[in-house]
Amino acid sequence: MVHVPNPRPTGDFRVSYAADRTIFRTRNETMAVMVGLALVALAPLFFGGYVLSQLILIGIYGIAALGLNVLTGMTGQISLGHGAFFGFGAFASAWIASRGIPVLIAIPLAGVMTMAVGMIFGIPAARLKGLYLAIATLASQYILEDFFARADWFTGGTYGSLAETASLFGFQFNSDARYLYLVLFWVIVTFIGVANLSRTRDGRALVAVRDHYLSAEIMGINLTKYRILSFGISSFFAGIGGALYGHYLGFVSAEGFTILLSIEFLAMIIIGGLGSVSGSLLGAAFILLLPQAMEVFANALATVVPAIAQGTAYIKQMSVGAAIILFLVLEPEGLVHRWRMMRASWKLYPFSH
Amino acid sequence: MNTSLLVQLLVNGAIVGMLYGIVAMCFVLIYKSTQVVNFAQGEFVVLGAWVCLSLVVSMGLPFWLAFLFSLVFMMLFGILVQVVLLRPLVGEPVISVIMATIGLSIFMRSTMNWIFGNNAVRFPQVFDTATVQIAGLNVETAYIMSLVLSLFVMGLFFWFFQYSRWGLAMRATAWNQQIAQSLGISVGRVFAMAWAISAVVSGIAGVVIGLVSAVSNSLAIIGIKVFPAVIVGGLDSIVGAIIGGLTIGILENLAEFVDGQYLHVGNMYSVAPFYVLLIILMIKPYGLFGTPDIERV
Amino acid sequence: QEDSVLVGHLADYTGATSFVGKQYGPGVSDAFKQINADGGIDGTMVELDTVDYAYKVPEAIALFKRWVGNGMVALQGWGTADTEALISFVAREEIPTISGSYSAHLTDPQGKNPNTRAPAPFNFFYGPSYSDSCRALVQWASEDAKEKGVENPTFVHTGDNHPYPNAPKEACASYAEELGFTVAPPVVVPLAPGDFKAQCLTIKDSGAQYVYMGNLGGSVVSLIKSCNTVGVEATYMGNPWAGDYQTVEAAETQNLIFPSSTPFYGADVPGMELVKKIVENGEGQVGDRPTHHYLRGVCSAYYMKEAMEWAKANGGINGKNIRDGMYQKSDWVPEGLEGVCSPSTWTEDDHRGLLKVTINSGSFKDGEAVIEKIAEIDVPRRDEWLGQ
Amino acid sequence: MGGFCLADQENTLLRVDGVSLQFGGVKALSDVSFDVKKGELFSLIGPNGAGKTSMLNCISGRYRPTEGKIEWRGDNLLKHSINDRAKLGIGRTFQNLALFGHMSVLDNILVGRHHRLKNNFLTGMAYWVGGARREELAERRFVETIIDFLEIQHVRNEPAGTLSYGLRKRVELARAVAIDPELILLDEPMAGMNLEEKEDMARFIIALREEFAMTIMMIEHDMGVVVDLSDRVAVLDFGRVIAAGQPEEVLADEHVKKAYLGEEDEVLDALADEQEREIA
Amino acid sequence: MTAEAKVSDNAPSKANDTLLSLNNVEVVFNDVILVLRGMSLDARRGQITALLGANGAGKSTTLKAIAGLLKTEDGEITRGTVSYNDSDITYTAPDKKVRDGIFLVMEGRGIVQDMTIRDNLRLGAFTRRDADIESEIEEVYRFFPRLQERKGLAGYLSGGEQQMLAIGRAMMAKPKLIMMDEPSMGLSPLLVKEVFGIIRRLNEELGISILLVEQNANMALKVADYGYIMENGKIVLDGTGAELSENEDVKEFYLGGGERRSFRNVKSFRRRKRWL
Ligand SMILES: Nc1ncnc2c1ncn2[C@@H]1O[C@H](COP(=O)(O)OP(=O)(O)OP(=O)(O)O)[C@@H](O)[C@H]1O
Ligand SMILES: Nc1ncnc2c1ncn2[C@@H]1O[C@H](COP(=O)(O)OP(=O)(O)OP(=O)(O)O)[C@@H](O)[C@H]1O
Ligand SMILES: CC(C)C[C@H](N)C(=O)O
Ligand SMILES: [Mg+2]
Ligand SMILES: [Mg+2]
Repeated sequence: MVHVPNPRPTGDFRVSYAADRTIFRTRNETMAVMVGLALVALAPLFFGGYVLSQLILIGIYGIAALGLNVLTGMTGQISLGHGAFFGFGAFASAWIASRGIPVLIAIPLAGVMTMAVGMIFGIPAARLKGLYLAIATLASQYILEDFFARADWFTGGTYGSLAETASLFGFQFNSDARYLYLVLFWVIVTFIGVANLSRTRDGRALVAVRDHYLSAEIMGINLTKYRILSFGISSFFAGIGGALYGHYLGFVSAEGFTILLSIEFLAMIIIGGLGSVSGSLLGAAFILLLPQAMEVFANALATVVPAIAQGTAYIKQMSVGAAIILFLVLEPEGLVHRWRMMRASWKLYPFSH
Repeated sequence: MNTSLLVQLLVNGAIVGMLYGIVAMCFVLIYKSTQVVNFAQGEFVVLGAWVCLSLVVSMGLPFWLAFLFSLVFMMLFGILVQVVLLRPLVGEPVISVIMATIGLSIFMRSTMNWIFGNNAVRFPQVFDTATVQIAGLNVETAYIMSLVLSLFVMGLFFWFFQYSRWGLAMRATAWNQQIAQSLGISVGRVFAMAWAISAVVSGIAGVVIGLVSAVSNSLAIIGIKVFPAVIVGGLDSIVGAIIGGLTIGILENLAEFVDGQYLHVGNMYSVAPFYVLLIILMIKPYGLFGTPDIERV
Repeated sequence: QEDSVLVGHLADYTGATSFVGKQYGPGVSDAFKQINADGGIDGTMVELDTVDYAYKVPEAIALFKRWVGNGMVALQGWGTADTEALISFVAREEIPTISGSYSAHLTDPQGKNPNTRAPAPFNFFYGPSYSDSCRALVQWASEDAKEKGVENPTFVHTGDNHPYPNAPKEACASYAEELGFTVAPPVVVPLAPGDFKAQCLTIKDSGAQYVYMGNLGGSVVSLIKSCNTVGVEATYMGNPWAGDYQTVEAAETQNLIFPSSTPFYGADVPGMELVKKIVENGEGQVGDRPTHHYLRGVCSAYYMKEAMEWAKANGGINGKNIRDGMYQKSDWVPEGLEGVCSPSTWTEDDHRGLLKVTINSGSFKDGEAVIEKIAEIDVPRRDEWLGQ
Repeated sequence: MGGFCLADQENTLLRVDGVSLQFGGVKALSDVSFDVKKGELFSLIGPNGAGKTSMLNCISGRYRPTEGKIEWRGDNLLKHSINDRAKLGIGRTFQNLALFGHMSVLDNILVGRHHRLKNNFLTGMAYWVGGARREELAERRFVETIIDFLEIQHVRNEPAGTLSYGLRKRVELARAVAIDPELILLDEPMAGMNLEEKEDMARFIIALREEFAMTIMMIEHDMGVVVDLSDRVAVLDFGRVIAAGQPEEVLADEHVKKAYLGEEDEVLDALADEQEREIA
Repeated sequence: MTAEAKVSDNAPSKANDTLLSLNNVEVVFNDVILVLRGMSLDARRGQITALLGANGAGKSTTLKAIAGLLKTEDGEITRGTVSYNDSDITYTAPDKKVRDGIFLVMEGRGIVQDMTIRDNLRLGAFTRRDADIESEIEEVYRFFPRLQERKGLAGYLSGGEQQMLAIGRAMMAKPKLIMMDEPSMGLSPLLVKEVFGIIRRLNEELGISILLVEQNANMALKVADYGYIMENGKIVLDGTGAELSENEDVKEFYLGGGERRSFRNVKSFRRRKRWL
């Protein structure tokens, strides 16, 4: 038997089953995450609105992308409607808050509402597979978009609706620095939630459905239930993300939640790494920062080749497309995979080839 | 009930649906041979239109010549895309390839914006009579051209997949690239052919659409609009694509009729096909003509 | 004494609204280039940071935050999506914003009208709101109908279910009714171009003589072409972004009626000198034939410039002072742009800067667009129309 | 040939009665009857395409017989959904491997415990509160005994998809065992194995009966294995039972020889020799 | 037997007899997992060469490496050479290899499930323009009458039927070298015999060289001219079929000793002797 190196670092011996099922595999990893969290938590001390707003948006999109990762990465169901669920969450939270319910409660409630809607739109998943399902979710995208434009009572129709500022005992989350903590809280809760999910019964069931639904069913897994549940869980996260987004902007308008957003969410998880919890955040960061980085790149290019100054806007867009393509060609399994491979070869060095 | 309006709408639906059918066929072609859903399909369509238009307008070529040249161009473009983008991705998960087509669509869209601008530009008059009357409805001649072409292309595709050696090879590649390779099929060549053919047919569709509604980059939306058509017909069925296209075309118009005459809720035209899509899929999970997956353990 | 101030500029050159974004945006940036060349704001240079945000809200927000971090004093905004998303931000950060989004609800800074949902105290735009230009169009249409002897004419609104086309929907319909029109149910036409024969058949069936088009660019072109094919005989009326010589040419339309709030490039008015200079010294993105959207961009820039001058003289160039600068003059025309920018007045409780609407007709004749001014309408400043 | 051994009802765990299965024109099974008694090892053999796997599929629920009855402990099995059958106590392995390729071996096996676990997505996400942690760890302990038993400790954490064929078969067995079934259906457990590995597998199968008290129904083409391990054998050909009974007597059947075994066969010859010796 | 015995006296001496040769090949998956560690073997023209080894030894990987099919699994040859007909084909494209006459019948059959049986057979002849497809399909049907009876998609065939189809497809390709990965897996005893008969006939009548990976060592060594035993990614023993059949270790672990042991009495402590 050829030894397949364990993706887990060597020299790490566990003495209990509990230790074998931890989220983070090594103390170093735990440390790294802690330090990362601490850095983000301290960010308001060092950075201005720009960096903070980027962190906030990465967190928000990361939560929603994480939801999509549960659906697509874990359960293997591609969704082209995630952007609409994200939007639904934003509207739902704004609507709930406008009924006098505190925003901090409205956010999870919006998540639950979105979950319910997601499960309704997930019903076709009981019968549909693969791309047929993907296109059915495209239908949910358009149906929801239409609903947003139409349901005046709920969304304010095409004008959109105002989302109140979150507050807790009079403490207003009305600056980026403050809002960052609210988002950070949800990031931690959701990411730990999904990490836990993937090491427990229902999470395994979802992955089993993805990998081999026929045998999963024979192992006692109710396919219909888990396929729809997976839509539910994923929409829950989309709803939370959307709610946070709505209250961050203070205003929710239907036009932000188009198919393009859905596609961006897909891009996030594919680039971050399908099925990878931390990849969702990385992917969100990548997709969010890429156009900005390309902006800088295009401008720099224009100073060297002045002839293209006219085209910087296009060059920027083109390079976003090109970056996605290059990324996939060079690292089709996602950022997280790259990271793991790097780590694996460090550990194996000098024994790797 | 306003029968003559209904009839006109139905005729319109059938004719526009035929065009959806052609674009849908391009999807099916790519899907059948590579299992990839091409999100840049709409951009392919628009590219074909732009190329033909600029050959006519800036080079002053006669339309038919320009049309031919643009099809040749599209073929080369399809191959180029394959070589640059898809060949390196051979063997990668399908979802990565799909994502790459999304990247491609972003890239193409901005490049075309740059080169061709983002205005709507009309074709100079091509046909002597711009419209013909069918059942009381004025229909652009270009559509008639597309109708003839699409029937022809459909027949060709059907034969191709059913009987030709390369058609078989494409289906095998879609099933499993490793298996296809083991049979001596050059997966790269299959991809190149599929993309070239699909690009050419998209080009045809693009020129027709351009003749009818002026060329502009936002026409690329058709790439997403035909998804329901593809699915209703069944992802892997050429005939299904045409029927799906017709179904969606007629549905849109029917929805417009019901909405315009009775409901007045607005937007039914764009949304109704999606409701119907869901209903059809709930009854027939593989569309009307799609082949069910093999479920064997 | 600072020697430069930062003004953010959101432009859409590649996104959904780039068809007109590529005209308006360069108008703003070329104008500021000229302003700086002419000595800036009494010696203070304006550092205009133009970024193509491709009509993407998150990018607009990110840019906004970055600019605020860098000490931005004012914002040149663009579309509905970003303007709406930024309303509360600009209010909180006190960044006066002039945008290309003419939604009427931006005109009620204090929320005086009980129907206003969200007051927008720091938002401005140059020109009549979508609602007011539509009102002007129906007013023109009612006279036109009278002239043609049409009794009880029918009006129909077309446009996508989207804030921008929808903005004037109700306002305009109720005014049309007031003027004696029969108002047919609105017809939804997608913003993306396509084949709209189905919608056109509905329009034809409704018997409408006056079709208001809430969309812009390719969609308007497609609508006109499709409707001509099915034989709709109606007068098409566009919103402030829907009509220009490019659209007329692409659609080969006869008689497209559209509003404008500046003359067209090359018109014989004193201010055109400056505009020509701006175009010449500009980046050349619009070629030698800018549309009136470009001119509106120029006006937006110059109003902001003069408000900044007032601010500089009255406590320094900061957001709040610039906002107050906007309130200082009535029937205000920026210096050097006489005849280009129409006299406008903004006040603390009414941001309807301009209520005079020029109505034009565009026709495609002999391979060229011919545009004529056919009327000038003064929309009444009714209280109940504030913010509506 | 119809049913056989309708004897003592008590001991009958599974009873297949007149089952037919049709796919379009293909009649995969026609009027198949047999029963499986508690604690025995029942083998189903027959030429390729005879309908053996289809029979297992009917029992595990993948296919629904077009005709006939299947009873589980005297109760109608066909009314239970596929996923319920695991709960009833029916587990199986697959002829063409059907592991969860991207999951670790450990998780694959834990999936077998699915129906025994109580935690759900909510308690699972909360993990530390609500008992999910306790439960998971307890299950983990149980699963480790299966891992030890099947000697796959060294690949515990590997993704199942990268294992070699033989190991994957073993993991699949482990997963079926984790269901803790009363009846375990094995579809060609020894295919693709060399002698040594077959011997290992035989060992496991015997242990399943003796230590885990499972009833086993097995499809296998290796006659050595079939003869040595089974209590009873049924032979299918073209969807019909053509012979049934004790292994030796079934294999001696002319019809079976012709349809399935071929005229001369080393293993069989060896078997025959052995038998003769025993008889002698 | 020890590793020195590797160089067998009976190894054919004519070097130009070698059709395919692997020289110290290393294969790595996912950039890190080393599976073949210096694999060398020769397959001689006109002969049947058997490759035996435990599960996971790397037999299938060897065949895929020869056929050039590792890329889809994220594997690659990192060292060593594969030569065929005296030219280096280590990195030749897989389809070129098929055209040159190397055909692999993959483990798990690798049939195209959503095609009909007939189309699958036609695909077998994909690289051959000269083929008289119809009559050759008839030929295959003669070997496997069961295939003719089955209509519909190949995916619905039973396991054994799929195996027949896979072999039939290889026949359609008429290659110079067929590599078979466990062709007898899942076949009924009757068919196993038939398949080995076919292998022999392909070899003798059509002169096709065969590289055979088998778990059924008994049969494999009976038909093979020469055999290799691999463990852990490299060859540990080789010799002619007869030699190997006589080797004590091979007998013990692959052939089941002199007499058939009953599966009932396997002792659990008996562990395989390792050559490494
Ligand atoms: N879902 C299905 N659709 C159509 N035909 C099927 C289906 N499942 C099985 N069959 C057919 O039924 C017959 C019996 O198949 P089955 O898989 O049960 O055979 P088997 O006895 O297990 O053979 P093997 O030993 O080769 O695995 C075969 O001819 C097969 O083609
Ligand atoms: N795609 C892959 N990724 C990672 N490891 C792999 C991959 N394919 C094979 N391996 C590993 O390589 C080793 C050899 O596998 P291979 O399939 O070649 O064995 P084999 O000798 O054919 O075994 P069997 O008799 O079970 O078929 C195994 O340990 C397996 O885990
Ligand atoms: C051209 C745009 C400024 C039009 C409109 N304000 C929109 O955002 O859609
Ligand atoms: Mg079987
Ligand atoms: Mg193998």
